[in-house]
Amino acid sequence: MSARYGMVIDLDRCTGCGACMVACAAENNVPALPERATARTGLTPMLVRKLSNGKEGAERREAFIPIACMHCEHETPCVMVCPQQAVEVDKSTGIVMQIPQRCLGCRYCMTACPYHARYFNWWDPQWPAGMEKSLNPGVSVRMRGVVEKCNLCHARLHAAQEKAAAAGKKEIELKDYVPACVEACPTGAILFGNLADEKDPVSIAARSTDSFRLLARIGTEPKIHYKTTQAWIRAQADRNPDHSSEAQHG
Amino acid sequence: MFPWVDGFRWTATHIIFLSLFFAAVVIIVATFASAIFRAASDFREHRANEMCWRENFAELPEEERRCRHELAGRVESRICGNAFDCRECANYPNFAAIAANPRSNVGVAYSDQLLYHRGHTWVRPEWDGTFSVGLDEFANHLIGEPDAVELPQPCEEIESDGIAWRMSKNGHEIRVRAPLGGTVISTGGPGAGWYLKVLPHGQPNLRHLLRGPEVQGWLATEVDRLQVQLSAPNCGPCLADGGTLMPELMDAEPKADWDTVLASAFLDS
Amino acid sequence: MKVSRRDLLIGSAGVTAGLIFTPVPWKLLGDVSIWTQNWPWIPQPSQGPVETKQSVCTLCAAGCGLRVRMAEGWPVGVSGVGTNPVTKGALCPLGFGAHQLNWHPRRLHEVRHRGRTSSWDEAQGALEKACAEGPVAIVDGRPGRAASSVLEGFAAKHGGNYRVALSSESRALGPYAAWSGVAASRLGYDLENAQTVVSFGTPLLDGWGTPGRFTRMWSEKAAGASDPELRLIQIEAALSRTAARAWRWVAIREGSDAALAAGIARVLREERLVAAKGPLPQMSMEEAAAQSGLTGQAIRELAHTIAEKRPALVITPEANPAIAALNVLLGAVGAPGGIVVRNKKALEHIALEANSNSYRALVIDSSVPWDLVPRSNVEVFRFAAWDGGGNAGDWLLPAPGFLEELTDVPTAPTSATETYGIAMNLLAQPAETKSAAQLLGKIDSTLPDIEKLIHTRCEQLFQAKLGTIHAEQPVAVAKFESAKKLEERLRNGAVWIDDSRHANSVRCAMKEWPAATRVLPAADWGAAWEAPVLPALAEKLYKESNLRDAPARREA
Amino acid sequence: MAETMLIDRRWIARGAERSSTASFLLWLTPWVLLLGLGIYAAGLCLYYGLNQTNMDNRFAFGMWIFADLGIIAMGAGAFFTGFLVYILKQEDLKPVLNSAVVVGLTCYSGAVAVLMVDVGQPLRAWFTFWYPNTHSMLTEVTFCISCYLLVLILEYIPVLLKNRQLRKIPSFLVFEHQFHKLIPVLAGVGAFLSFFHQGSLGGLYGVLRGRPFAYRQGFAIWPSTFFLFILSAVAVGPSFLMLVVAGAEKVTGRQLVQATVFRKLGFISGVLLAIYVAAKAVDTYIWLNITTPAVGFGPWDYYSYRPFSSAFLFAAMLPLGLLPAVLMILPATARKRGWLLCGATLACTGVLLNRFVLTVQTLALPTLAFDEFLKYTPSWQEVATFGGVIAYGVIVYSLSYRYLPLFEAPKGANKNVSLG
Repeated sequence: MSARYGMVIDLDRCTGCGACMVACAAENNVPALPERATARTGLTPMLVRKLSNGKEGAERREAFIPIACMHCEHETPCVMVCPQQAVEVDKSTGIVMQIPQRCLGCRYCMTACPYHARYFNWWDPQWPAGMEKSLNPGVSVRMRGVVEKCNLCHARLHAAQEKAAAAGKKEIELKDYVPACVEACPTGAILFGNLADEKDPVSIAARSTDSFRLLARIGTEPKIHYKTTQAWIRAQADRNPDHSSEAQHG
Repeated sequence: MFPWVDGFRWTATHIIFLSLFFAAVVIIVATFASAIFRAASDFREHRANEMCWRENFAELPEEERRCRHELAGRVESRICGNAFDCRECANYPNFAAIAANPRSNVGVAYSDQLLYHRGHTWVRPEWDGTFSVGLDEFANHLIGEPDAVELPQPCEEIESDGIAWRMSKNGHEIRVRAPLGGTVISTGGPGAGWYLKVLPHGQPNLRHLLRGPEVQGWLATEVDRLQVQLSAPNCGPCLADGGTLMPELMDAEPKADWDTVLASAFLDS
Repeated sequence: MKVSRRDLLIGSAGVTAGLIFTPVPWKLLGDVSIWTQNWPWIPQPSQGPVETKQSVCTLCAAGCGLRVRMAEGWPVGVSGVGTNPVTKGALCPLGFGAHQLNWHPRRLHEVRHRGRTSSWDEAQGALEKACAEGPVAIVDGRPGRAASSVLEGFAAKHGGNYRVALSSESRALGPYAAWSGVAASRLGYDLENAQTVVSFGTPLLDGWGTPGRFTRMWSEKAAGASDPELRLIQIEAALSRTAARAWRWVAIREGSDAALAAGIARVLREERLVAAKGPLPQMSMEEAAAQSGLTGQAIRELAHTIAEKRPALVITPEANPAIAALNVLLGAVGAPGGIVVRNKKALEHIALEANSNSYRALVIDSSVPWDLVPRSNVEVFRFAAWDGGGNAGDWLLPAPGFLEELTDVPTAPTSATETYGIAMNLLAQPAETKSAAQLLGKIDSTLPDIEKLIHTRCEQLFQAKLGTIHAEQPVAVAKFESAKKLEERLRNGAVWIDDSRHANSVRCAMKEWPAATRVLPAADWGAAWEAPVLPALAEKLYKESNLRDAPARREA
Repeated sequence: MAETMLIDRRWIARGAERSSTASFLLWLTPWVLLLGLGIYAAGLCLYYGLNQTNMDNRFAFGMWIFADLGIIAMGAGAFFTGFLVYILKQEDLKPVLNSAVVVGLTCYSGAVAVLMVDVGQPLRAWFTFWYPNTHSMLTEVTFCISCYLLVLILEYIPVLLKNRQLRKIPSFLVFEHQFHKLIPVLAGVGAFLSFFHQGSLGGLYGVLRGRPFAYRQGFAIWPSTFFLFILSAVAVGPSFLMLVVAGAEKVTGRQLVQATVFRKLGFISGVLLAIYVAAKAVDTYIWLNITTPAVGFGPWDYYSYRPFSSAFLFAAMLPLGLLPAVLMILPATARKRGWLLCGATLACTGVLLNRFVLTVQTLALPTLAFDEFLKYTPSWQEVATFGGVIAYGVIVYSLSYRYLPLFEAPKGANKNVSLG
């Protein structure tokens, strides 16, 4: 049977430390960029962003939200628009795969993604002399001029599959497949598992009342769920006009 | 169709999209190819030369497409529509019946024995059935002694209204049109007074060539135009009474726009 | 000529048309696109098999459990150790990029003397000369290691002084030491049993102490709950990471912590919320309210909230008696869920005094945070693996980098229990580097060598029969048949923890209410990170995203 | 008229009046310099990568895409005039036909050139033909544009072969003669192709359900912007053609076509523009009241960010939509050249604004609740590359005007004067 890997991220537990970002970069051989790089040209397949309730002073509340590819299930925007099938949904896992070797770098998928979870390699990937020895085996480095994003640590899935195959099993053991960010989170805020499995903790959590998805009304059915007990954080799920019109202007 | 794409499956959109697209490609390529093939076959069937002439003729300004009967004064004004091929002209006999009323004093000599082509060449039937071809006085006055002459080799074929030979003077290339088609028997040159002896295939039809009063009228208009072209811009023809052309005009008036003059004189584009 | 030109044109057209039907252009296209995928300047990761080693992180005193993935003898990734009972698999964000530190462009590869390239021999000569001429202070950043006793031993034999650069966390325990007479190095926070934690600007959720120890606990006992098992009250002027996630954030005026503490103390005492006797702060409620910017009512409610759910524990980022006194008031010192005394007897470490001009020279071990700049005009020998920029001192001596040095890891400053671990040198130590202990050992060959010291310490652990070794499964020390086996376990990344509870009563004698001292606001980089440089990938946090503020440039 | 002033006389059609070689070169110089700068800037982008631009992960499309959409909309005059002349037999538009072909060719080739710089891996551009994703509007665009560019090149060949020296080569002349007879076929195919890619360029943004500001419902696989783009393109194409010819007349100081041709172009443009504005109004109404609220976005929220106030929305429809349409339709104004050209200018501006809004504003607007409004200014490399394309267009058009019979109507018309 085909799995549907996804996450439930507990925003109440996220302290915004950023361990997931660094762990992700290390796992996926994401280079550190030249001096000129900014928050808008960076390469952060996993990105922790700051939320606020828009108030100031003692009334202000802040929280943090990790954003990675949402692995949309329905009419996946990036897959629909890619002119040369460089993005595709893996039918057996539900993972949205980016194929950098086939990518033209037209960045149409980036404009299509409402979550801004896709990143373009504006620079050649480079490491200080010798540091390439510390690159993670089994994860090829992306060349300049192509788009990349979170592919749920595909190398780890591959390893788990090989392990299962060696043991003569069809299904992988979920404990063998833990994405780097999930592993790194010091508060265990990221729950990872198979949404297709009714009994899997992640699908139970995804069905719970205080879980939600970003921009769910657009209808792309992301497989990354969020969870909070705070009303004001929940309010950030959709773009509520009257909220935004007073909070967002600069 | 795309076995190299992982997990590619034919869908309706593929079939519609690709068939439309490739249909368009095929049409485009086919159009281009057929144009090439048609052109090629034109060359094979010797239509090319006449087509070139007709193309050129179509591009000529009106005053250079005057009907011979207008030149002869038989009719007020008439533009030729048959690339000067009077054999195709339905009205030719009717016009030919009208009495000519040529203009006088042309200012350049011509002979009634010669048949003239609008490209300023003349044709003279010889006793042996061949035809001599030469440049008329007007052309001689313009060019005088050409710097170089590039004549066809004997036994080479020339076609009516095709390029018979090339000359150059003061860096201007002059392409002289053949008044009639046939095989070149022998070649003369500026000195010889004639340029080519041509043996036509079968009985030549010389109806399209100018003769008698037509020549006079034609040369008159040619001289008029020459005057306009040689005189300073924006001032009409001086010596409206004609007068005689001086020889070696090209040397005498190096500053003039000879490019245009020669093109219009030798019916070149 | 005309014909030939035509032939030429037609011919060339034919050739171009024909070319399309040959494989040439297509092959060319394919090769070109393959080339774009393997540009020679793009590195290829090794394909070698990956083996996993377990160890202890040595980048700060916290000693987090570390799992290192190695390929072809090089570290290709680090992660936490889930079985470590303290960190429970957590690492600080910087830790995850640490395996690339050794190739950091600022890595030191040569001995430098006042900016010029020098040699070990010269450095050694200079140090010997200094030792001969007068007292030398040897500054240690992480006391209690095998290396520390080497430094200490050298100091003792050569009329030098062994000094310690205490971390802010250790300094914060100073006041209790002063009041109780128990060495600060024996005190720790019993967070596990606290029910209310009042933090005066301490980055508790941002790497304070042992990263992961408190955060894990918080996420299990507090996160998201409206009435959590563990109440975290953050008293801070700015909305820090910890303040943002705390159960309550009390926003006060910058630097008015002591005033608020005084206010709280008054309420606690006047309203009989605590039994304790002892001095009262002079400051009136009105004054406290005025300074802190809160209303008297707010302060009163705060005090009630603190007293409501005990044990309550107050934590400050720095030594701050005026606030520490609250713990005395709350009876948190020496009580479960408060500030406890660890079993093992430890020596009192003499902190490096502010003005150290009385020495002939200072030898600064690589464990000393780069930011420590002793106000002194004496000759400084600083060991470091990376050049943090700025205060280099006279001698800059390249020390072994991450995973390049065999060392043991003693108890973390904030820990409630004694712990012990061994960090193996998973990488060969570069020839051009020497640790302070190694250099001193070269000067005086009679000094003990670290390997042996570790043996003896394991021997002692084995003899004491206390505590548990935490590997995949925890095993009581008593169960081990030999010290060798125990050491082997530790060398494979297991950690020893003294989980035997001992009630240590502490009596705090506080003459009068302490005066306010200035408290520096905690930096955004709260993690007790001591390496002079950050891992290259850390820039994802501050340059390629807006998550954190860029760390202060040290070049200034 | 002396030889010395016209060194290139022999290449200029006989009898055609052209300015002296010197002044022509003088006119070309600045454009050549600009083109050079553009090529240099593009070179930088290709060599060092797109970090030379000011685009970023959030503004993944920048000035270049706007330029492409704008240029191609303007170039629509080519296929539409061809369609009018050859398919609908509007012979009286023949005089501007060649001109239209040149404009189209430069617009399309220029746009394709910029696209090649815009993508991160130009050497893999052909992958689109190798791994086509037929659901993607961009595939449609790529296929059609590359195809139609081929058509334009072929359509340009006969114009080129009309050059005085080239026609002296019989094979060329004969080929031109034969090819000219088949041009209508190409005109038909060209119309078909550009119809689709003008549309799919609109679809490009209309399908982005992740960008509710751009997202539109539609028929079958095509969002409404697909059809609006076609309409606006054919509406503005003739206007732009008119402006180009008028510009040429201004520069050369000669009247190149009769006023009636302008009138006709203007009228066609105006009528189509009016239809477009009407359709656009309906579409906007549906979008504001149904499409956008359905995905939890407040339509007026889009316009609450400076400078993109709702004035933008109405500007594109009324002063830059309806007004020019009226100007070009009403005989009273259309008769006056000034008003006509003014209308054409407004129309072009309006469509350019529409393209700008769809490309740039879409990316500037926030989607997630915690996004903020983004700003972006192109780097000099982007501007220079764009300028290079403009210069390229001017140069090609000037050369074509000088050496090819762009406006000289064929004299082949055989007017026979009957007897007497």
